[in-house]
Parts: sequence; structure tokens; C-alpha cells
Amino acid sequence: MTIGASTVKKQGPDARELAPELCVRLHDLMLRARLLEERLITMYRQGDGYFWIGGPGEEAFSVPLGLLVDKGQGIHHDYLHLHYRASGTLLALGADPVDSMRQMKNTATDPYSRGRNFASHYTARKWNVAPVSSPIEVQYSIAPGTAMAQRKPGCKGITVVTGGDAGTAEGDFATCLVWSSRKGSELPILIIVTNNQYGISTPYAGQHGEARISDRGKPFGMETATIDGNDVETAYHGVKRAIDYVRTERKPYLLEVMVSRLYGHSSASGANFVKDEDDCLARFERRLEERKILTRAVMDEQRAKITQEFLEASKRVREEPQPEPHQIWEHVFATKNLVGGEA
Amino acid sequence: MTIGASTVKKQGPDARELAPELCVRLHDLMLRARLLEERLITMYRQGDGYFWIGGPGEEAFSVPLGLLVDKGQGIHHDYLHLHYRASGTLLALGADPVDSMRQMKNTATDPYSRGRNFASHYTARKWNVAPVSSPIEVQYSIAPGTAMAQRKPGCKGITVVTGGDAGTAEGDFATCLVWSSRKGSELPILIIVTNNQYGISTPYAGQHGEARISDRGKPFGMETATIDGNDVETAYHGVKRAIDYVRTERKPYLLEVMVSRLYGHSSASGANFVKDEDDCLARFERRLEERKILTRAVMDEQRAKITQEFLEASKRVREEPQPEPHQIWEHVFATKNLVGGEA
Amino acid sequence: MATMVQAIRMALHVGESRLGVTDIFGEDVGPPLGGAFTATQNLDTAWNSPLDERGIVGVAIGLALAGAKPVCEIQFCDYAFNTIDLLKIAGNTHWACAGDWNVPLVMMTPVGAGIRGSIYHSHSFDAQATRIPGWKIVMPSNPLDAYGLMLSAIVDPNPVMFLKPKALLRVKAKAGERLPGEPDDDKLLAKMIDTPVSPAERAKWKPQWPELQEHYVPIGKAKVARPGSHVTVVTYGRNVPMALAAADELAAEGVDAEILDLRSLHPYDWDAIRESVKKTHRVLCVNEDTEVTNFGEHILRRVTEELFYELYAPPTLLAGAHVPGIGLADALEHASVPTKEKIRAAISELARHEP
Amino acid sequence: MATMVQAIRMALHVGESRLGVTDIFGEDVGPPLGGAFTATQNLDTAWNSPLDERGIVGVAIGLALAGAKPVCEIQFCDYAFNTIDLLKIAGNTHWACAGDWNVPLVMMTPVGAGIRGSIYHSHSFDAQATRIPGWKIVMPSNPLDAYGLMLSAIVDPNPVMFLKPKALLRVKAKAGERLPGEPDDDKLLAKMIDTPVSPAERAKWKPQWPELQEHYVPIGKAKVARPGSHVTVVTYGRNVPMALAAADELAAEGVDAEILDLRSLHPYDWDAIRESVKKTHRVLCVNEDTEVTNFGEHILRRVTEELFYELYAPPTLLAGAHVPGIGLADALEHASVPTKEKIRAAISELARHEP
Ligand SMILES: Cc1ncc(C[n+]2csc(CCOP(=O)(O)OP(=O)(O)O)c2C)c(N)n1
Ligand SMILES: Cc1ncc(C[n+]2csc(CCOP(=O)(O)OP(=O)(O)O)c2C)c(N)n1
Ligand SMILES: [Mg+2]
Ligand SMILES: [Mg+2]
Repeated sequence: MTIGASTVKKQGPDARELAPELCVRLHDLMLRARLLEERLITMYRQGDGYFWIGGPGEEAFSVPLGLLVDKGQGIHHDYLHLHYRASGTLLALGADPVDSMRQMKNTATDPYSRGRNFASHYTARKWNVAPVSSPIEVQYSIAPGTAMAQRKPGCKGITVVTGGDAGTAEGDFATCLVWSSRKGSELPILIIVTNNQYGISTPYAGQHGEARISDRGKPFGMETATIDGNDVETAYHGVKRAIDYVRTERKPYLLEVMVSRLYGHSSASGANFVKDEDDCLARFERRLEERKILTRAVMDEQRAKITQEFLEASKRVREEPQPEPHQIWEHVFATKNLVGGEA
Repeated sequence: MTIGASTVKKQGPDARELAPELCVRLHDLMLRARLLEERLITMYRQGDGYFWIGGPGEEAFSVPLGLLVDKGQGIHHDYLHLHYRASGTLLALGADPVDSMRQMKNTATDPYSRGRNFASHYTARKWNVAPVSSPIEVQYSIAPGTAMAQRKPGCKGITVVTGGDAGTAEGDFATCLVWSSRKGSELPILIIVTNNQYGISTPYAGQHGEARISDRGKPFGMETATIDGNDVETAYHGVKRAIDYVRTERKPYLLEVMVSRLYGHSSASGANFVKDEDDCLARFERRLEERKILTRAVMDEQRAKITQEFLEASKRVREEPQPEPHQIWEHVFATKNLVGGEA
Repeated sequence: MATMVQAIRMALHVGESRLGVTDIFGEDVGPPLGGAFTATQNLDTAWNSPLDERGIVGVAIGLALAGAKPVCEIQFCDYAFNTIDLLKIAGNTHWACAGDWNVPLVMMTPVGAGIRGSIYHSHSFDAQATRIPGWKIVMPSNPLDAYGLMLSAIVDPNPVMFLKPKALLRVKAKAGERLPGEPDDDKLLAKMIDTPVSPAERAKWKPQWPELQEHYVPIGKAKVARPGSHVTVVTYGRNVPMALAAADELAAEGVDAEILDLRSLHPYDWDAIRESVKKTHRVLCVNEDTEVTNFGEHILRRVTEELFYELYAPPTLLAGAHVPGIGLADALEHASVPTKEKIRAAISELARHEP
Repeated sequence: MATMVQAIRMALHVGESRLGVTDIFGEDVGPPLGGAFTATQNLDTAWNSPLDERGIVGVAIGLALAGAKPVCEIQFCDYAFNTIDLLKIAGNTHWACAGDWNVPLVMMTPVGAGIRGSIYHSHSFDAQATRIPGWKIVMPSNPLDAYGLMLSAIVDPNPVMFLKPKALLRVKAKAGERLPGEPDDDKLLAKMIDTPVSPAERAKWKPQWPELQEHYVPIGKAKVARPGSHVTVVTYGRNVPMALAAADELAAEGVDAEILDLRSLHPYDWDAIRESVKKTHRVLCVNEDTEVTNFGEHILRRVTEELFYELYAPPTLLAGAHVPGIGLADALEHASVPTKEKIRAAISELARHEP
């Protein structure tokens, strides 16, 4: 197995077929992630939220990522510094989809921000999910910090950071490469770029001189790879290989994942389904049928069931309380050192 | 001739020997540049200035650069975005060494800043020398702007930017690479890094994952080279090759120049002569003797003459007026569009 | 009547066709989007930059040094905070080199709350901007001023920051405040300059720019948006229409507020402020930025230092709450920034204050 | 008596040996230099970072999130202006995630003029810092407070900015203001903790830290540096000794100024300010930062709003000139920032002001 070959891995049947049980699990999570985003979009359309952004089209990558990391709290587990297309990862970690709706509807019950932040701005200290913030690429300057804390001898935890293709133009991406690869101080960090070929309305072509974004790791002596993130088997193996490398070698790895943006950039660009991009879920479902792991009928039923479940949840969320004006003053300063172990 | 080979070019006699007249000219300028810096250091020591920083040890690179650019004003000539070790370049362009002393002594007559800025913070709009500013690496974000203005059809002017090795860790260096190499919008820019293996007290080793800084251009499809900047012939050819490439191809080129830092970082670190680094001037003088272009006696005499000349100048500068308090209010706003051609 | 975003677009068209603007650029500024708020649709010199604010500001400086005339955009001012050092350089270059170079660029960026933008699309930039010497800073409250300030910004030999009050971008001018040369019919204007939404129409559509005349609002000149005698309200941008509405309501109660639309934050029109305060003896500053180390505090400090004995009531600031962000939920946003009701209450209290 | 830089170094030693500090880092912070001002010499956890301020702040945030306790340094505050967005994130994280995470880090950086630092080693950061909600901000004026504030900063669960007044770093404590545990003999202290200059001595030398006791200066508490009854001077950092000297001179003329050393800029000690102003009825704020949108203007605005009828004279600001930089020549630097003479004149004018 070539690690770091900068080529888009071929899709299609190969020796690395995933076990049927795993396929079923992946499919369930991918479907839930997709339907959750679609529910959030509908909520936006119906006035139950002011702005939608999320990750439909990235599930074949984001779900495996959530399953493959070592979930937990503190340096002996993996840190995740994600951007705003990570619902699939959160669901795979075990997040409650209803909480995403709460954030969409900016309710007081929203556990991620109590009605303060946009949809898909997750945080989960219990699982080492650092707070997603809107500014593009800042997570790439922050992530080396958690990875540095994981350089302790015997520590097996690693740090994972994700972001988009356009954002790699920010200096923070270079900061991440520089700080991760200092000779003798290499960091256990998996640096991921999800390349959907767009920054809002701006196509990839015309903004990049690199043939592949993953090539940017090469001068720094990093392992690199570019993989097809629309094929869940390829993505699963690609992410696993990268995580295993970082966990074992305690060195950085730059992984570029080619993905689709199936509902455009966000609600600001309409959030309409984009027909001409590859749909990883449809593709996986065809494959599941081929491999006779699930039938169309079973999958249809499942889809209907989850859709209904989410619809009902969204109705309940609509009735939950909104924040009170005085709450702007809450959490300006911490009174306890939570990350230091105070409870 | 291999363009872009990332190897330190061998020193020593070869087919690319420079013509004797050019050698004499280079030597004269290198010597003046060195003696100017030594004079500035002495001024600092004697209390005729508060801070010294400059480029002794970089003359074999900085002087050729000044000779090789197309000097003049406006986009049809070359822009220079330099850092604070560029006295050699300025002298080669034709700057008056006395003006450097004026800035050192922060006199009202200092043409570069009227007593406001540190030594070696040059500016010369008449020669397209953009103002040197203290923050490390910002010039790398600014330089693509002048290069972009030079993308006009028929324009032969190019942009040159220089900075140090440690500074390449700033995101601005990556900004320069990204903006210079956008496919279809490549910029006529020569991106130079002078690698003296230090950032103040911090050695290169331990801070870099790159084998060579010039490698960072490769993912962007840039021509790159690393050259020995302590050998004036190598440096001359290396800079010329790079300039010619950029001028003709209208594409970026990343050139790393290995140089010495012969008086340490600045007066803050003592400004003492460092014996264990390669001295490009001494090396060139040995070579001039070998090639029988200049004798030791002639060079000694020349050195004595210039030393005397600079000593006298520094005494005169000491008597020149200091700025007046009210002058802080001058030049807060421009009243004319100088760069737009208003005089 | 044009909206503010149309007015800005028309100013940029005049800029590129008659005043030497060479590059209008930033994230999503060029085709197909023409800017997050369509301010740069259909402009000949508009192009998309990499997603890199430091590059945007740096390149604008470089272009300016090379004699070009750039208008760069930071998509939301919330994303300009990684460029403050470069903005400082744009502002200090002329001074640092003692007049050798100047840096004639325009940076525009949408600011402020009012579109439910949550933590990172609700920031203000006025306090930060006024802390950067060497820049001129303008912020219009209506389309005609937006047009006139943008033209002044373009011809200025200094860096000029053009703050676009986000919440007003789609608001139309008041009757009578037509740009010189703008057609009488709003629908016609939209047909002429707004890209059609449907892709089919879009394909064959071309903009038809009206024959616009130049109109310059001088940088540094405030405007009395409403004359009054009891209280002076010094404000700008989005708070001008709110203050006007509050003043209109209070007029019914016999409170006559003067609303000063500053328009330029730096240099600002001290004469206008002084004159008004000398008349009303009571002053309120209103802006949305967080209230610690706020630009309104500068104005009030100067008023207090220079006009202490003119004051019949404590000068007052109404500004944003000093919290780390503006929350998404309506209740949170409203609790964080001035509203018409809060402005009204503040004016009323000042007017009724008995020394 | 220890100098301020020694006091900071000793606080960091206590921090790393007893209070859980894991990483002290920044440009040239580790061996061989131990910081541009030697504040980090001989510390076990001090290391040199890449020359990248954004990385420094970002990594400090990341370390903090991972339960480490970082103290990062920006070599000069002049070079922190490309990190304002990250500083804002450090300050807003706890709020934005509604309390899920906190970010316990210390950032320290030398500030201010007074060392002939020219345009880029003379900046102040107080106005900028106070514009970033979610941070605590401290600035000592003497070694003992530096020690006590640093210890408080280290144990605080929030991001704390420690502004080091550059001009005071090498100034010794006043008699009696010894750190608890510091040896009586200054020469001995220097021998124990200052790296010898000569390379030969240096090779075999090891630091010998004194047995220091903990001493916490609470964040948010000002100190009356000089009690007085005629005028209140609210100041901090480098201006405290200058204001004290000015007050001492004025005492001879019968003017009795109270000098309030704020020590914490955020949260600041409003009670102390109010109490003093209620006593003296005249107030001067002194700081070095540029005077438009200046933190002193915030203090004065609040004083004016809340204590208007207590004031017998216009509250006054003495701050840095609003120009793009501080020039190198002495005349330029002195014209740009407060000096003892200017402070004295301002106090005197306020004291003599007849209402
Ligand atoms: C620093 C910053 N600049 C600009 C924006 C506005 N913005 C939000 S998303 C986006 C495009 C991001 O593109 P990419 O990095 O490819 O990620 P994608 O959305 O495609 O996943 C932009 C410009 C921002 N959020 N932050
Ligand atoms: C943005 C910024 N950070 C820090 C400094 C302080 N500083 C001045 S020179 C220097 C080291 C620069 O090293 P390098 O880039 O290798 O250039 P060299 O001085 O070696 O030529 C540092 C850290 C600065 N001037 N600007
Ligand atoms: Mg993208
Ligand atoms: Mg160097």
C-alpha cells in the first residue's frame, strides 16, 4: 500500500471492500447526516432559522472520520478542529441530531451555543471537538497547539483539523504546515482539506497554482495523499491509513479529500440541490444494492422513517424557549478551569 | 544551464567568470557597502544613533541585485520590496552613503524618513524602492500588488521581494507564493529569501521542516533555486538568471540565497564581528588577487580611502539638524497623488 | 430611487470608467456573484481574489504603490482583524517615508448588525478603524451619500476605508435623493443594472449603465440629517435612520432632537459637532461598536474637554454591549446593539434632564 | 531589589515549578537568548517558536484547550496586529460555545515608548487590548506588582494579557517592595538568576532560584500609588512613576495629586476610580496610546456619565499624539507621548481650574 501517493484513488470494487455490518452502519449515519441537513434547510425555508450552512455531499468522508477517531476527552483521545460542514462527523461521534435543529432555531436549549451561533457550529468538550468558529482557516493555527500537548511520551492521542480548499490560501494553512513539521518537533496531526472546488462562488481553477493541494505538504517532508471523498470505501481507508500513520509515527500527514457540495455554499446561495455533482450517498446506495447488503426498499423505508422522525423533532424544537436578553452577559468570563479538570 | 535546480551552486573558477571591469565595479560597491555598515556600527557605538541593523555579509548578493535590476520609476522598471539588510543594493542603485548615516543619526536631513525610522529602512520612489518597514515579511504580501500592475501587455518591468529565512514562517510568505502562481494569472515576481540560518538568536535547525526553503515554491509549479550567496560570481549569475526568467516568462521564481550575518543580528545583539562565518568580501578579494584583477595593495588603499571618506561624512552628519517636535504632524495625509504622477 | 448597494455599484462604475479605478477585487467580488451583496456586479474591473484577507490588503497596497487605483473588499469586516498590521502599514507608509510614497487605495467592507448575522457577520469596525492613523474613514447612511463618498474616496490620494452599513444596503433612497443621472423609474434602474436572477435571462443580459454625473460628498463634512434644538445626536450609518425615526416620534412629545450624520469618522467634522452642542447643550453619541474604547467615547471626551461649560447634562454614549459577540437569536441581537427604542429613550432622558 | 524583568522571570519560574505552566514560548524566548529583555532566561519550559505570531497565538489557544498552561510572548506588541482575529477568538471561545470550553492562557508582550524604539518598537497596546472582550488585561508599574499580577494571570481560567512596560523592565523596585523570598542583596540575586554575559562563565553556570513565596495581586484591583486630595490621575504602567514624580514636584507648590495605578485594564477597578473622583472632583487620565478611540476616553466617558455633578473641571486625557508612528529622534518621541513635564502641566492646570 503506497502511503502518500498524490493521486486520486480509483473507485470501484477492490480488495479493500468494507464488511457488511460496517457498510450498514456507515449508510445509516450518512443517511441521517444527509436528512438532517435537508431538515435544517427546510427549517430555514420555513423561517425556523436565519441561516443554514452544512455538509451535504461530504458524508462519505465526514462519517468515516467520526467513526475512526479515538473519541473521548483529554490528550489521550483525538482532538477535532472542524469547520462548518461536519454534521456527519458529529453524528458518527454520537451527537443528537435534535441539538443541530436547536442551534438552527437558535433556541435557549441549543447545547452548542445557547442560540448564539449559526447552524453547524459544533462544540463538544466531552469528545475533544473544539468549537467551530466562522472565520475560515483559523483552526489550522490552533490545531498544532492540541497536537503539541499530545507530544508527551506514551501519548497515543492525535489531532485532526479540517477545512476547505479555498481557505488554504490563508496564511494559517501555511502556519499549520510549518508548525507541524519542525525537525525534531514533528506533531501528531492529521491535516485535512476537503476540496469541493469552490469558495462560495469562486471556482478552484484560477485561484490555485498547485496541481494538488496535498502537494503543499511535500516541501515539509510530510506524507500526503489526495483521495476521492465521494466513495465511502476509498474515503474510509484513506482516513484510516492517515490516522494510523499519525498515531503510530507521531508525525504530520496532509490529506486532501475531493468532495461535493450538494446544496451549494449555504442558504445565502439558495441551498438548492446541485444536480451535476457526484452524490456520495446515491453512489453508496447503488453499491449496497450491488453488493446485496441492503435493498432499495429497505433503504427507502429507512429514509422515510428518519425523515418523519426529524420532521417531528423539528416541530418540537420550534416550541422550545428562545434565549433571554440578559443572557448576553453569561459566559463572558469562565469561573472554573474546565479544560484543566475543574468541574 | 539548469534553471531551478535546487542545489547550492559550486563555487570556484568556471566558465561563468565575470569580466574584470565588472569585478572591479562589484568589488568597489561591496567594499563601500561593508565599510558603510561598519561606519554605522561605529556611529552606534559612539552614541551617534540608537540602533543599528544592516546587511554586512550579504554584499555578494545585495550588490549584484542592485546592479541587475532595471532601475527607474513606474511599472516599466523593476520594483524592489526589500528588508533591512539592503544597503548593498541601495549603493549599487546609486544611493548616497551619507544618507544612510543621516538616517542612523536620525537627522532632519535624513531623506528616507526625516529622523523617524531606524537605519537601513530605505525608500526611493524614483527607483521603485518601496519603503522598508520593520515588521517581518509583510513585504511578501505587498509585492504581488506591484507585480500585478506589471502584468500589462508589453510591460517588461518585474517585482523583486527579499526577506530572511526565519520570516518565511509567517503566513505572508505563503500569501506571496499563492498570489504569484495563480493559474492563468502568474505574476512577474522574483521572490528571494536570504538564508543566514538565523532569526535573531534562533537557529534555522529546529524551526524548519523543509530541506530547502526554495522547495516551498515547487508545489506551486514555480522555478526555484538555492545558491551560494557568499560567492559573488555565483550570486551574480544566479540573480541574473532569475531576473531574466521572470522578465521574459512573466512568471514567478523563488530564489534562496545562502548568506552570512557578519555582525550578528543588530546592535541589540552587540554588532560584533562573527569570525566563524564565511566573509564574501574577503573571499572575493582573494579571488581578485588570484585572477590578478586587483592587488592587495590597491585594495588596501581603496579601503583606507573610503574609510576616511565615511569617517569625515559621519562627522558632518553629526552637525546636521535634528527634527523639530512639531514635525510629527507632517505627512500624516498626502495632499497629492505622487504615485499617480502628481508632482 | 436606488438602493445603497446600487449606488455603490454605480459609483464604482463611474470610478472604473472615468476616475481611473483599475482593480475592484476581493472574495467573490467578480463574476458570477459580484459580491456578497451584489455591490460589484457587472463591473469591468471586478475580479475574484484568493480567500486571503492579508493578500487582499497587501496586494491593494502594492497596486496603489504601482500607480494603479484599487478598490478592495473584505467580504465582512468581521474578517479584517487578521490584517490590522497591514492596514496600519497602509496608513503609516506616507508618514514613515516622510512623504516619498502615498498609498491611494479604497478598502470597502460591510459592517454592523441588523441582518441576523450572528457572531461573525455582525461586527462593527468603526472603533478599530479610527485607531489606525493615516486612513480616512467614511460611512454613509443613505444611497446618495454612499455614491458621493465613494467618488471622494476614489479620488483621494490616501487610503480610504468605506464602511458599508450592512442593514442599509438594500434600503432605497428617500424621495428626492436621486443620484445625478439616475433614471426616474426604479424598476427601469433595476432592469438596467441588476443581473437577472434566472440563468436563461442572465445569459443574454448586459448591464446598461445610466449616464451618471459625478457628485462628491467631501470627506470630513457631516450633515445635519434633522435640525433640532434640544439634544444633539452624533451618529452615522445604520443608526442615522433609527435616530431620525426616534426623533420624529419624540417631536410629538415636544422633544426636538438634532441628528448629526457624521458621514466621515476620520477626519470628522468637529466644527459641526461643536456648533450643534453649543446650540443644544446636550449630546448623545450612538453607534453599534462595543462600548469600551469606542469611537463615540473619543467624540464625547473631546466634547467634554472643550465644551464642558456648555453642557447641561452628562454627555451620553449609546453603543454595543461589551460582550464577545452578537448572538443569533433576536433577543440577543437586540440586547447587544442600539435600537430605535433605546435611542428614543436616551434622547428623551437627556432632553428631560434637569441640571 | 529585583528589576521588573527579574520579577517576571521569577514569577514564570514559580509558574512552571508550582502552578502548572507547561510552555513558555515565542520568538527567541528559549535558549540562548531567553527573550529580547531576558524575561524568560533559564526557564525549564521556555522554547523558541517559529517567527510567526499567528502560530504563536493559535498554538497557545490549542495548548490551553488541551489542558496545558501556556505563557506565550509576542516579542513586541507592535507585532501583534496580525493576530487580532485570533486574540478575539481566544476571548470569545468561552462565550461562543456557551461555557463548554475555557481558554486559560497568558500572553505577554512589551509595550510602549521610552527606549528610542522608533516606529515599530514603541507601540502601545492598551487601547487595542481593551477592545477585545473576554480577555483580562493587566499592566504593572513596578516589580512587585509584575510578580503578583503574573501569578494571578497564570492561575486565571481565562486568557490574560500581560502588558510589559518596556521602559520599566530594567528599573528596580523601590526600597521595601521586595518579592516574598527574594534575597536581600541585589548583586546576589543577579548572580543567582541572571545568565553571565561572558561565554566562559556561561558554560558552567546554572541558575539558583530563590525560595519564592506566592503573592497574588488580584486582577481588577487598582492601587493608590499616592494619596492626594486635589486631582485624581488615573494611569498605569510607565506613566505611574512619571505621574508620581510630577506629583512630588507639584506637592511643593501645594498641589496634592492622587495617583491611581490601575494595574488591571480589564476588568478595571471602577470603585477605586469613583471613590477618588468623588474626593478630588478633578480627573486626568494618562496613557501613551494614540488619543483617538483611546482606553482613557472610556474611563473619562464613564466618569462623565456617572459622576457629572461631581466634576469641578473638565475631565482631561493626556495621551499619545494621533499620528501614524513614534519617530526615532528624541524630539519626535517626546512630542508623541506623555512626559513628566506634560503630566505635571496637566495636573497643575486641572488643580488650578476655577469652575
Ligand atoms: C476569514 C474569513 N474570510 C471570509 C469568510 C467568508 N466565507 C465563508 S465560507 C467562505 C468560502 C470557504 O471556502 P472553502 O475554504 O473552500 O470551504 P467550503 O465552504 O467550500 O467548504 C468564505 C469566503 C470567512 N468566513 N472567514
Ligand atoms: C512581524 C515581526 N515579528 C517579529 C519581529 C522582530 N524581529 C526582527 S528581526 C527578526 C528575525 C528575522 O529573521 P529572518 O527573517 O531570518 O531575517 P534576518 O534578520 O535573519 O535577515 C525578528 C523576530 C519583527 N520585526 N516583525
Ligand atoms: Mg471549498
Ligand atoms: Mg535569518
